[in-house]
Amino acid sequence: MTSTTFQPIAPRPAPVNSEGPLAWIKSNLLADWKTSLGTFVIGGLLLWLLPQAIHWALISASWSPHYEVCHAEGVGACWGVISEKYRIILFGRYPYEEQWRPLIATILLTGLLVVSCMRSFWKAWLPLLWLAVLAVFFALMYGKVFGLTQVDTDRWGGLPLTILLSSLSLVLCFPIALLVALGRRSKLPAIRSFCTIYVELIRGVPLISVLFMASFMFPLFMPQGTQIDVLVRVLVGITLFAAAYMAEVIRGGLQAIPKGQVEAAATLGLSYWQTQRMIVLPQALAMVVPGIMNNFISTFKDTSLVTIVSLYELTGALKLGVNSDANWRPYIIEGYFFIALIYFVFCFSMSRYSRWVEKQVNKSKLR
Amino acid sequence: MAETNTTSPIITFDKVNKWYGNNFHVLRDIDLSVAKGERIVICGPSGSGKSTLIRCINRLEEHQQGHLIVDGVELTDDIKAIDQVRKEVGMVFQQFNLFPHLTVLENLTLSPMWVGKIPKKEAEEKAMVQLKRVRIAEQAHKYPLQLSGGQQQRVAIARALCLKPKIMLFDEPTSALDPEMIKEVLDVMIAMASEGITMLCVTHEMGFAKAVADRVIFMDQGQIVEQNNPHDFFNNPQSERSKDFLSKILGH
Amino acid sequence: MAETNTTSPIITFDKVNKWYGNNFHVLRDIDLSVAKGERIVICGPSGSGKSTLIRCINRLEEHQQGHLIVDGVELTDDIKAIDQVRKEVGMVFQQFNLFPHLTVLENLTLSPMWVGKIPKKEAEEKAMVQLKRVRIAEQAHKYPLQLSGGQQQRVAIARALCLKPKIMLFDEPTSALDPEMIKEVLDVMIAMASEGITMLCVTHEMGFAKAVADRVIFMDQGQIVEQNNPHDFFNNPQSERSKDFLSKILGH
Amino acid sequence: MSSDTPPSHHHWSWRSQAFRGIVYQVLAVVAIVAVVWFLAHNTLVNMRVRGIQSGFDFLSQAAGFDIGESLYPFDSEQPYWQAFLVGVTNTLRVAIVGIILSTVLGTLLGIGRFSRNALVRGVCLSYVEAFRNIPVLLQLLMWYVILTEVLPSADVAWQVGDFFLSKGGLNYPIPVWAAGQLWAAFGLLAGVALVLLYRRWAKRQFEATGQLRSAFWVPVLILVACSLAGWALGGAPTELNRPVKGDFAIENGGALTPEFLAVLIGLTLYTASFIAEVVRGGIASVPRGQGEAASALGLSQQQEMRLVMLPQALRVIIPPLTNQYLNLTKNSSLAVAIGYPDVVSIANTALNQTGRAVECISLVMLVYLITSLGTSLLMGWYNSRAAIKER
Amino acid sequence: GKTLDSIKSRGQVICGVNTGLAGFGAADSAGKWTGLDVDVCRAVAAAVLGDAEKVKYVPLNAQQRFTALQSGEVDVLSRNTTFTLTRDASLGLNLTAVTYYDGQGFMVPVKSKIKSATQLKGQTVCVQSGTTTEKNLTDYSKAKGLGIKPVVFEQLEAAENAYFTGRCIAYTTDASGLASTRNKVAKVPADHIILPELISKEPLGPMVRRGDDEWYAIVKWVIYGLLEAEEYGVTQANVDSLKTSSTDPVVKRILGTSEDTGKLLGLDKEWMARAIKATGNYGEIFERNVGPKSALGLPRGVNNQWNKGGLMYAYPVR
Ligand SMILES: Nc1ncnc2c1ncn2[C@@H]1O[C@H](COP(=O)(O)OP(=O)(O)OP(=O)(O)O)[C@@H](O)[C@H]1O
Ligand SMILES: Nc1ncnc2c1ncn2[C@@H]1O[C@H](COP(=O)(O)OP(=O)(O)OP(=O)(O)O)[C@@H](O)[C@H]1O
Ligand SMILES: [Mg+2]
Ligand SMILES: [Mg+2]
Repeated sequence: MTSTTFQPIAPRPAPVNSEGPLAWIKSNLLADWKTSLGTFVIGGLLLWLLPQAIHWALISASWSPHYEVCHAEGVGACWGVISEKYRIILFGRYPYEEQWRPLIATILLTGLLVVSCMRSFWKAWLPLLWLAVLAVFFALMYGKVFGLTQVDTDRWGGLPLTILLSSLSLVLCFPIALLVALGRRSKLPAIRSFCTIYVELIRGVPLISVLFMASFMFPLFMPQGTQIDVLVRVLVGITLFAAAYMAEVIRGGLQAIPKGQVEAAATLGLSYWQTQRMIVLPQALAMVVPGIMNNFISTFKDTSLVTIVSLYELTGALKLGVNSDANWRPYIIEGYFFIALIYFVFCFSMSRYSRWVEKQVNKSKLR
Repeated sequence: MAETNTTSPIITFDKVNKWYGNNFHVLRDIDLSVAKGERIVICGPSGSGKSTLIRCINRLEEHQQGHLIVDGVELTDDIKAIDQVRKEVGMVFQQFNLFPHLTVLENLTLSPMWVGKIPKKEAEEKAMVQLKRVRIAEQAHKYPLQLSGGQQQRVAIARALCLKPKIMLFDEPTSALDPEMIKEVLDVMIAMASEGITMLCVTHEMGFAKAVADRVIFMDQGQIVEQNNPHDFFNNPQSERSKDFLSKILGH
Repeated sequence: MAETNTTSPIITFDKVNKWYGNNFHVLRDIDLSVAKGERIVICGPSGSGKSTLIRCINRLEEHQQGHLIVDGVELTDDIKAIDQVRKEVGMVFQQFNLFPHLTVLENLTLSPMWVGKIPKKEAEEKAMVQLKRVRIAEQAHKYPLQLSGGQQQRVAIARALCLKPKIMLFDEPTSALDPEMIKEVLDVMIAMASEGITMLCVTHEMGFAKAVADRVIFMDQGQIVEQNNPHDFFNNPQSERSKDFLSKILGH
Repeated sequence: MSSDTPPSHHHWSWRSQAFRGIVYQVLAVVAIVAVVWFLAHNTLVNMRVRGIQSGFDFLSQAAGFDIGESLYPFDSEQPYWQAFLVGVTNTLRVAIVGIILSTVLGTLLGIGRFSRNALVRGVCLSYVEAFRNIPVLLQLLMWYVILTEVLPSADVAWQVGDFFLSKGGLNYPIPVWAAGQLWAAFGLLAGVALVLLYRRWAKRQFEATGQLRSAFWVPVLILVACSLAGWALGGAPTELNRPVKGDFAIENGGALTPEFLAVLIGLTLYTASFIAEVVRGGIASVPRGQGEAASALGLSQQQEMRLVMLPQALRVIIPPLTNQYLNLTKNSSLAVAIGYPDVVSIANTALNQTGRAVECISLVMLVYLITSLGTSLLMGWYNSRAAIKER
Repeated sequence: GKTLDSIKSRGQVICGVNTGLAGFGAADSAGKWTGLDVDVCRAVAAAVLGDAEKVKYVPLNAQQRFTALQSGEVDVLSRNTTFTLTRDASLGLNLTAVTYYDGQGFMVPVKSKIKSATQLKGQTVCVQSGTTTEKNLTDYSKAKGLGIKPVVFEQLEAAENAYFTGRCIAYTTDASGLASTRNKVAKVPADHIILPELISKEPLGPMVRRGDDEWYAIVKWVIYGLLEAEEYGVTQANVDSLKTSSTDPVVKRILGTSEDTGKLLGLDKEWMARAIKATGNYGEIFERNVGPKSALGLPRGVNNQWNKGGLMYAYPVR
């Protein structure tokens, strides 16, 4: 038996296999007869439908804000409804000359949301920034300061309202959700069962029944004469609703923290709250950022329901603007497409962001 | 190089190369032939490509260059050829990979019934034979997760044996086990070794290597650095790399 | 039975009993006293209650009967007493349990800063001393998951040492490690042993036991079956159970 | 050796964990009871001061309003509780049909994400992204507008055979009830029994000989043959109640209103996009080793999917799938926005006519709670049965 | 009473109005509310606070309106609400005085060639939920054996919209509402006709909460005052001059120049004069918002004064 000394073989790059678009098409579209059949059927359908859709939406569409144009034969989509009505769709019944205020307010709040999504901004002053921006938002929207005229909340509407409701309810539901999630994992039976009942109760009923309750019944619950703005009541309703779902997401994160982490903290002498604050929550929350984002997305979408209790957020504002105008009413579908696009842009970018975060989290788990 | 060329080889690697992705050259010019009935232990540091090597044998991974012939069938893209090879090769994984939704017996009869097309009764009888061989016949109707790790690994071995394979591959079969359970599994493997089946085993259990291996192969960085009979390998390693490695795993 | 009764005991178990749930009697009439500076290795089959025993010492588990006195403090429901004991006792887990969201240095300074209330700068200096002691000072600013298993376990040891504990508890500190890394950790532990700290270590590394232990305790079914100095224990076990056990773990 | 059960003992001091726990719990209970009492007290005072009547007695009074669509005849003289019942059946009708359709569509879309065909993958992905990211209410409204705006009015309804599609909805012929139908139904029942027998036989055959029998086409054939035979035996009745164009609307025959269609289409398409994700996640969650083990045992790709991957994926899929079913049911409450008389809509009408806001909204919540809890219990039971047995 | 005190301290009357029904209560794009119901609120504010602009309007839909009033969210509900026994007896509300006598009717497209409600047999009719309308429709359909299929919508706009897109053959609501919808919402008003049948009585007027009789009296008497002002020829234009020139004892009482009628209500004596100055008398309010010359073009009909063949018969301000 002989043996050799170790002669390392230098790594070589892989042999080039037939990469390129043709190879891709071969393996992804025409691999075998089943795949090819699928390609032809679906491709055929797309080839038949897409040009029609594009023709309707773009080529033969009318963009002019005159409804007469749309009545002409052969005109496709009538985007004029948007050129004509976009201000009421975006800002609802907010006074026309003052609409620069909600515009700025919306940009501010959206900007803040974007900023809050960036890791490098996750600092202690972020909550303060939130407070500041919200204060500016309300000052701008409500007025009565800096010589701005007062605009009552019943005239707020459109996109600012949508964004306000969703971001505020998210921010407010967070502390509630944290407590409830911790409570559901508490060793104390009374606290645990209260939290469980709350969560199960809320998750068992549809949001609109909560909204109905907030807008029709809530006044009955309060001492006589207390007046609470309907916007606030709806906000409370959405917040309590979102908190139950959020609590479940956070609880999922808490459950995923290995018991060893808590035990290690205990051996180091940290107290319950220190352990939660410094060991458990940072890890649990980082783990469920995608879940939180998903929750935010659904809350964002859910705000569209407040139109059922007569608040004019995007959907309501659209109906307000178009339904009462006989000339444009037939083109409300274009209006729906427009706000669907707004929702899509927001939700899609949020879901992309949550995917990205998920990847980041997974990355940091590896070396 | 010493090769046991007494019979014609049952596995032949001929300048086999494999890459993960485009850049990571994981197997480099592997030349190896395994005789029928030979028992080979493969060792080497983590990431050296041991698992990849044996997973190529039943085409869980595909190699990109060179020829790999198993029991007279060359492994290429051909699905028929792959199926044929897989019928001849049993595999036991580090993580057992038992099917948790099936009972132990169902785990064992699954492949004989659906691939081998033999009647259930017959399949169950044969399965019981194998379960007796690994000494857990009484657990036949439990679910895998109800068993201890050592028992699970023994079921996995029995499952592989139910194929009546000519070749058995083991990928660190004991490294997920408790010290006491390691012994149960090693005992079963040692018993099997005496039955003349061809075995390739990735393991760091040097006791096992000494007891049964015909040949120990030491791998590093995707290459076979050294191969020798166990006695010479352990007492007189030739290369620096293996000396270093052995000093670490035997040192404590 | 030989007990090192040279100094007054730092840990005393007096007829300690513990149950999981209402039926599972996991520790049965444990009597044990550990002298200051003593180094004890605990071994025994899986499920025999080794982990539970040492976890009682810093009250990660509570016992229901008997008295357990650590460094002069009896462990009861009293939160103050528990806190005091935990300051004296460091613990190293099998799964390391480092905090993955904090850097190595932050892992080490967390408790000194928040519990010990010492300034950050001072805490960091002391942490670096410990990191040097376990020979990974250069990794201070990495995150735990960027380190190898052996390095992680050494960080865990350093973290426990930062408490300046009188007692160190180890629960199978090497069993989650690759063979190559086990040595790194054992070396550090052996070095520590020479410094006179009281150590209780659950492990199956008999090499370690032989090298440093003053006493080996063998447990089975929640009881201390046998205790002896390492030499006598390994060469001349008294009970059937320990003989059987030793034959298994030394056998392969 | 001491006794084999642990003693119970407590130290009552402020430094004891157990004692603190009890104090915290008592505080929590007091706080919550106080809040509830505050709200209840206010409500009672408010109602008393203003002379608002309360109670559920109104449920037995005549409802006094008609309901546009109902599975069974409802008359305005019937009491409120029956009106509620109509609402509940309408809700369940949408929910159940929607659940079935969205499960089928969602599963196809989810499996499509693993297709080897890039086009199929792309279409499934775009579908999921598009429908998930638009509020369901908006989608319902859009479908309703499309159905009522785009479809022709009744006098120029689109017609295929006896099927009419117009602003009035989808009208279709329904067979006039005759003995023959009963026979056909019996035939179908017999077919089901036969299929069950066949499947048992096929399974035994497989176990005995290892030979596989067709598991889909033969049963389908049996079912069709049996119902046809029953129908023929019953005298092969062919009389249909065909819809006809009336002056202003399509009359006779069966009809699906645009409200129902919009709710159904909207909820189905929306929920399907979520179910697709659930299915995809479930399949992706089965550990890779399982597939490898199956390959190593020589199972084909189909066998691997059927025997190893799907049974395990299903356990992961079921809980979130249940959630989607519950969501669909709850989302059906949005039907109120487009005039479908679901339970929320009925409750709103009742609320307005009687002024019993608290009672009506509580009833609605109760209906949904019961549905949710019922489904959860059912799924919990299923889960515990299907759970992988562990130590 | 309490309500009056809190109105005075807050400086605003909170008035629940329709979310948008042209002629009765609707906001224009600048946020200015107009309509018959709105003018009632303005008159009340003028009488109580001296300024018709000191009103906060809370738009309410059919479901919200009663709880809003019950719970004290609004001081007065002036939102074309029908007075019925149930609403009076079981909701804890007080009906003040009728401001518009209405009846429920049907609107159909001209091209349907329907001339009478009896032709609606088996047809679909769009209706807003939570109104007396829904119930009336059922009663009518039952009485005449028509088997009408209602399609019920939560919101006014949705119901109107469904009718205009052709989902229903007919749309039913109060005749005034039909006129409002036809003139304001229909693309070509002439394409729709309102059928001659009125199938119900709908006395509309403001409501207040129970338990505060003073406030109830104030709202009620402001309305009677407006009616009596019309009867006695006091108008927005001549109210100031009549204060000095009028010799008619009734007019003098209304304008507070002889007796202090306001004192009895807890107001000052100019209360009615201010209200008339702000909104005009009932006739003027009617003409401006819904009358034949307005966009709605409703005839005065039963809403005329009693002495001109109508039903408006105010209790004397005396
Ligand atoms: N699917 C894969 N894609 C990319 N890299 C891979 C893949 N599987 C394994 N590798 C890499 O290939 C190298 C060899 O892997 P392999 O599993 O064969 O090593 P090994 O010798 O079995 O190591 P170990 O003892 O840790 O099991 C490792 O560096 C591993 O990270
Ligand atoms: N929290 C718990 N609840 C109930 N039973 C438990 C719990 N923790 C451990 N046990 C059981 O108590 C017994 C002793 O556990 P312990 O972890 O102390 O054993 P061990 O000797 O450390 O074993 P190993 O070598 O496997 O770590 C085991 O049978 C275990 O299943
Ligand atoms: Mg490996
Ligand atoms: Mg242990």
